[in-house]
Amino acid sequence: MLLASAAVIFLLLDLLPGDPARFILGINASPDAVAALRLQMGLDAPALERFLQWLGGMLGGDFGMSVTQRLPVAQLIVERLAVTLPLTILAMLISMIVGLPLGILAARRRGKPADTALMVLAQTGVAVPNFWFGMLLTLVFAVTLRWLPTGGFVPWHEDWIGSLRSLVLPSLALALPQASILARVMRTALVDVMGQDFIRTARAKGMTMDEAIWRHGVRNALLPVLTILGLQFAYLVAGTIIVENVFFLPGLGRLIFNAVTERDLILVRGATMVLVVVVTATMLITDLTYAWVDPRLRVRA
Amino acid sequence: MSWRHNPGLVGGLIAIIIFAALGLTSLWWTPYPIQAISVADRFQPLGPEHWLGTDHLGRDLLSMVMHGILTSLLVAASGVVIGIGVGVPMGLAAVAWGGWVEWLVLRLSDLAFAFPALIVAILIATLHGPGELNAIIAIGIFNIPVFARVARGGALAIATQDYVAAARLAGLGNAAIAARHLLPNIASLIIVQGTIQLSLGILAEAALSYVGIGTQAPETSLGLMLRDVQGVFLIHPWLSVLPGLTIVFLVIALNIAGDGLRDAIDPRLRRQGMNHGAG
Amino acid sequence: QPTEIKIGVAFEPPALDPTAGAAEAIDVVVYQNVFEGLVRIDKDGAVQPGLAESWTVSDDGLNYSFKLHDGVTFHDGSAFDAEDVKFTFDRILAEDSVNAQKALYAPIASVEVVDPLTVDITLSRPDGLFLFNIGRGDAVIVAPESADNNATDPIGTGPFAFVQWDRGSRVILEQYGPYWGDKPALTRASFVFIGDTGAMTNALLAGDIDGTNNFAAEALPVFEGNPQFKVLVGLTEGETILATNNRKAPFDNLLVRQAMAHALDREEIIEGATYGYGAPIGTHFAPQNPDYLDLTGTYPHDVEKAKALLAEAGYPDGFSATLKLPPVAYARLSGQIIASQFAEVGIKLELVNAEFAQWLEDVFANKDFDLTIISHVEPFDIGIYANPDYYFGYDNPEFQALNETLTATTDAAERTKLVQQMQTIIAEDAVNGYLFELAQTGVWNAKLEGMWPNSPVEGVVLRDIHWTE
Amino acid sequence: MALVEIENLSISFGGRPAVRGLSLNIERGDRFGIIGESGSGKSLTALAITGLLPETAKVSGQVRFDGAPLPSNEREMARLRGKHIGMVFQEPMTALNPLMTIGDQIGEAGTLADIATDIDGLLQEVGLLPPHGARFPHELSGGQRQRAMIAMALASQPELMIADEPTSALDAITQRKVLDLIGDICERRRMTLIFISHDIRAVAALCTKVAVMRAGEIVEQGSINAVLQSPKAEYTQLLLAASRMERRPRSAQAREALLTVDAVSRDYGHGGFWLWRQKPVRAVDRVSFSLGRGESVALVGPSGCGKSTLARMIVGLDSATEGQFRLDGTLYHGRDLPPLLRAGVSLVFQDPFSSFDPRMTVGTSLGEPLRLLGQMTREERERRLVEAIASVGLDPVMLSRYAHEFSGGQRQRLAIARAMVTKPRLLVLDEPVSALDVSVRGDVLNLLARLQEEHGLTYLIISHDLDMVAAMADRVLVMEAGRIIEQGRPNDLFARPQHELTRALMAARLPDVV
Ligand SMILES: Nc1ncnc2c1ncn2[C@@H]1O[C@H](COP(=O)(O)OP(=O)(O)OP(=O)(O)O)[C@@H](O)[C@H]1O
Ligand SMILES: Nc1ncnc2c1ncn2[C@@H]1O[C@H](COP(=O)(O)OP(=O)(O)OP(=O)(O)O)[C@@H](O)[C@H]1O
Ligand SMILES: [Mg+2]
Ligand SMILES: [Mg+2]
Repeated sequence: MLLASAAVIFLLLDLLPGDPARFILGINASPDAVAALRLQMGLDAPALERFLQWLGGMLGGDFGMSVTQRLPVAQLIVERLAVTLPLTILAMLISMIVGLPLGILAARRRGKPADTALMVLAQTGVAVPNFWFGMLLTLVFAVTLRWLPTGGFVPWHEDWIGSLRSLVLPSLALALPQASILARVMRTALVDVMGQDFIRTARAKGMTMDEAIWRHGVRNALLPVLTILGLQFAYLVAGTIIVENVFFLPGLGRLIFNAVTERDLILVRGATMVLVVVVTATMLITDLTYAWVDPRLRVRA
Repeated sequence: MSWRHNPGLVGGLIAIIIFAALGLTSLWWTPYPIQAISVADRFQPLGPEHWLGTDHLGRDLLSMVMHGILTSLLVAASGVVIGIGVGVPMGLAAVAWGGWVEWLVLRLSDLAFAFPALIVAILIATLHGPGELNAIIAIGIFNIPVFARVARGGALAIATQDYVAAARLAGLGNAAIAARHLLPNIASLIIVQGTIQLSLGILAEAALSYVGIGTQAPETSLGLMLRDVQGVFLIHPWLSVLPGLTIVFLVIALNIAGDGLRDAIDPRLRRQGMNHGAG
Repeated sequence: QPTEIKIGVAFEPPALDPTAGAAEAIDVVVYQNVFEGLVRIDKDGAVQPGLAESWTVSDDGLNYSFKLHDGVTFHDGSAFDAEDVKFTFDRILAEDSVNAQKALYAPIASVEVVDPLTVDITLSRPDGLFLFNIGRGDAVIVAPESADNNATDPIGTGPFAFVQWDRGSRVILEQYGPYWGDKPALTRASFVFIGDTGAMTNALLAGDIDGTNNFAAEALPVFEGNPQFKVLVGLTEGETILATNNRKAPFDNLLVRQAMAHALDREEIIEGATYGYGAPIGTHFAPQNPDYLDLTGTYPHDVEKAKALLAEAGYPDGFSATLKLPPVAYARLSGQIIASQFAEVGIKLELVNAEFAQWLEDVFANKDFDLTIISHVEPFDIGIYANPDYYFGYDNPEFQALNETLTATTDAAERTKLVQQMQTIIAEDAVNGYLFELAQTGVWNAKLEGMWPNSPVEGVVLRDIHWTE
Repeated sequence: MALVEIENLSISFGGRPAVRGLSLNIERGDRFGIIGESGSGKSLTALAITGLLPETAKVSGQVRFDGAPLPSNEREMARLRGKHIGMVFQEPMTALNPLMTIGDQIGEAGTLADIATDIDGLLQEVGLLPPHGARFPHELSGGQRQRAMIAMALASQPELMIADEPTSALDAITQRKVLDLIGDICERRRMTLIFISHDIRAVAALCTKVAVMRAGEIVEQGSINAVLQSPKAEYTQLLLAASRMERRPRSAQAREALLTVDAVSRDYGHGGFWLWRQKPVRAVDRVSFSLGRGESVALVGPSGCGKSTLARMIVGLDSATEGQFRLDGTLYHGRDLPPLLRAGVSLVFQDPFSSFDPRMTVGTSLGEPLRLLGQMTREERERRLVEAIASVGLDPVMLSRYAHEFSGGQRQRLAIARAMVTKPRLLVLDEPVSALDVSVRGDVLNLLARLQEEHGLTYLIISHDLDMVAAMADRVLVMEAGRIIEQGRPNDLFARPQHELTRALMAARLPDVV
């Protein structure tokens, strides 16, 4: 699976037109300076050899050197992950903290005004492009109220509170559509579970509807939600590319974006691969969690 | 179920028809030609001459929005067509043939899932340069596994039905079964998912154009309009609010229609709740 | 009184070694701040003493003898001397050099160390721009011990030492205590990378940054009436041109080029693409330069005339062509406006947007383009018209001869005459469409002083910047 | 005073009445049966007693429990249920929370009723072992789950137990055991029971009183003996008649073999990937028998013993892992059955609701198998379809309708018509009537008998309903865990069952009413 992804990435990128050496040296550079740089960057070896080298290197944690930044790709990626991962996780937490209770509330008040209002809200939340929402958020909380920075990022080791503050608005922007989706999925799942026989059984045992939902319903409803959560993490990781641009955060998404425009193939490759690994790992974790929560999926010893 | 009992579907559909009509009209008529630049007329407020005002190049905003809706819808719809065209046969084949075909389909869609749409778009943009086509392909690729999974999920349920066994008894091959029995019975599922993907496609197009790898001038799309004026947001907020709200309403209309369609076609589908975030 | 500053810049440098990359973003951060050359270009574009406190030139203009400052140290503590100067120039000229402007230093025949504080440089031919060129970021003096690491850990002799680079977000510089020259007012400066205008606007308004040297003109009205900010309007060395592939039909036809020149409405382009801040140019020369000749009237905007010329050239119904645009706002905007203006005379332009690397490859390496829009930010670069292999492919022996004479001439009055003659030739030949000189519109906190309004060379020079009150 | 008094209860959904003016008294110690066809309002009545009606239901009338009207406060009502009423539902698969162990779920019921529960004791009382308490529902069989449900209902030591079709999802043997268990427990604990079923014989075996419902109304009620012996309402008489099945006289001459099954086995690989693959399950294990021309052979056995798998192989839907079949002299292994022979064997499916594609007209569905016979003119096709549908007693006009426009019984007729359209010689019937209401079963069986006579058909009938088998079959094969363990003529077999399983099956038969 990962090998296939690696092959796809490499194939795509090796076909890319554009010469990184020329880009680095700019429009007035002489052809021999460009040639010298090409040689220095090892762009002349045959493709297969480069692919195998790259693969081998990655297994040993060596992703090669960035051609434009002249630094180990691994180091660049790790630095950027220190922004992107917390951002994604924070967004994930926010969307869960906001989305799930609202979904439960809506399911409980199904058909009542509260439900309608919440679902209208959720529809809107899904429909608002997150970069646009980000712009509105900065306008209100950073420019007008000055509660939070407009963007940028302070490294964690310098001032972790500051770092956290810089992540608040971006993760809110990221979280809005996801929270809306979660609320809707949670509502649907719970409404579904509420109609199931075991809820009736629980009520027959002497529980009120609320108790039954709380003790039996929510946990069962979380199963479909879990699948969505796994997918969402993947989308969030991708969504960071845009939000990082709006808030000028030094994250992995922006790294890839810039690396592509600068034709820094080695960097794009490595970073894309890491992204794919993160996404795949999330899927795997989701599956494992699923099996852990749902005894029906546990492997029998 | 009668559609009269489904105000969401009706409202959503009417809104979509209005949007689509606005977009289609722009093919042969807009109040002003969308490429007519007249710097002297820029940043006009709303008024009798330009109903919704003009942008930073003096173009008529109503014309731009009309055309932008068309582009956004076209890009999203083409993405859905690609997704259905490739994904549904994949999903059906997985069920009808089973075995290694199914394995392959599942792995392929895992692979496609692992590449977030935006990354695909960025990679394609570097290959072919930015443009609508790029957005269409990226959104299409993103849609493929979604439809493959929905088709497979739906078809799996259908395949256990006795009438499929009856068709096999009647000597139908895998392909005939997929075409005659599986496909018609999952069509409603596909339509519902199509509406959802359409709305996601519109958001994705907006995002791609916003970061500069989607639609390019002199064409226009709602996302591109937002990109063009993001710098003057504080001075001329209307220029951002208009396309932004258009996107919001368009997506809401599609979602509501999709939900309504789902309820109308089969209340039982509600539980399937395939819903993905935007890429 | 604060002594720190945060400056917003649009592009993050790919690396920090100005001698091994062309990106303007490198110079913006390090030029004259971290690194210094033998001479220094001042805010008016004049050559001033730098690490060389004085120099003498031989009468034939071939020998330069530089007297170096005493007591200069690099930020790693090592001493600066003539050996470093020799190393620097040898490195630029070496076979495997990756210096982007190697060609500018081609006239250098040899560099000799006379004593630790004296260096002689011999040229193979006289070069009127030699002193200016060695004052550029591409020729800053580096030390052999640290040169290889300058991309990530720059070590220079400037008033500010590199502290850290948080990739993707900022570079921090700090005042270098043992600096040999006058102490700057600032103790610490951060360059914060903010790619988009909206974000930059917000950052300025929220006080996250104290200023930016070049802010998008479209959003300037936000700050113009605001007493907390000052807007500095100046010009860069960037001649923005509608570059035309002179090799290719129909652009090899002078009538067609003249028709295109008449079709351009410079005022509208400047208004639309730069919000009126660009300065109109009629030739490839910076208007702030004393030798500039105003040739904007050569081909005034005249749709009828343009149509007539096209008909005369054999294109009564116009023709179609592509306009390839790099990803910079002025090019994309001008492109749209020009397409609309050309449409009026019957020339249909197809806009092709490209990423920078792609654009460089197509336009510069493969010369595969009809028209493009780009700003030539190199100072004093009219000489490019003498190179027939240059991307726009202008081949005029008369112009080439004039250029030869010019490089060999050191007399100022004579140079002015020659340069003006050259300006006129290319203007009348309508080699390219001459649009405007790119403006520099800085937005700064109102309490800041000492910023350069113009940009005779690329760079944000911190030396004189200080807070008032 | 009666334990439960229902007075003039009406329930409706969106204006459509589901229960109409129903009145009932259930005394302490009664074992009260409610029978009636599907949708007659039995479950709603039970739910009304427990206050568990869906929110969308509109209710009028009064329900009193132990003399007091049901509390309107949700919490009080819940506690009343918890303490005094135990419920067992029909679907053992879905009525338990899949994410909690059985023990925890039983314990919870006790806690809610403030009773210290002896979970192990309860499990033992319903015939489970203490280790079962640590299992999750999916780790138990259907019967075991139903026992767990009963244990759960007992945990609060209720006075009233309501069992809503507790056994209709179970196989015959398990059904009998569960019914007996409920009877025993009521006896032992002196509990009042409300037992809901559509099987009149189950009610007869368990209850002391009965109410017969139809279309939301009680058409008759009284003591079980009175109602069964002298049914007054026409509907009750109908129900009683349908529950008896006549035995048809069969000739018993030896016949030439049409189909020979020769040591056939079928293994199912069980999930996993190469190395991790679990041991394959042998669903059919070296089965051999033969079918004579014109013979009716029944295949009986408990759920999961491999009956359907065998049938699927015979008709060519699946292939044997080992062994072979011989049809009319031609050897095959399953899917390799050649098209022309395929036309000679047909399968009738158990579930009439899923055996027609909802998006096709019945005519199109019926016409599909005709392609096995090669090219055919339009008229010929048309004629074949009309002939087939007429032979099952339906109007050819119905060919242009869709499947959902037919009732279950009609659909099963259509399924038979589809099987007949190629004029086959062998018809495999996989539980052809078990999904049908009792009242239409007889019709379908009569139809099958008629067709056999008219066309000289050979039948392989799969069933777990011994009464139906006795009525239809010349010969019976008993299957267990993939093997044929016993065979013989029905009368002999039922009179002197040799094998333990056969005996268990016999014992599980509910006594005939009357
Ligand atoms: N939630 C509901 N909404 C609408 N109608 C309902 C609902 N529940 C039951 N009904 C209707 O009420 C009628 C009686 O239902 P009920 O479940 O009591 O039937 P039943 O006799 O138990 O049938 P079965 O033997 O199939 O369980 C049916 O016609 C059913 O369609
Ligand atoms: N596709 C399959 N994959 C794996 N195991 C299967 C499959 N189909 C059936 N089995 C197993 O084979 C065994 C026999 O199944 P079969 O359906 O033939 O039983 P049956 O006798 O028809 O039961 P029922 O009366 O419930 O229909 C069961 O244990 C079942 O779990
Ligand atoms: Mg019922
Ligand atoms: Mg079966």
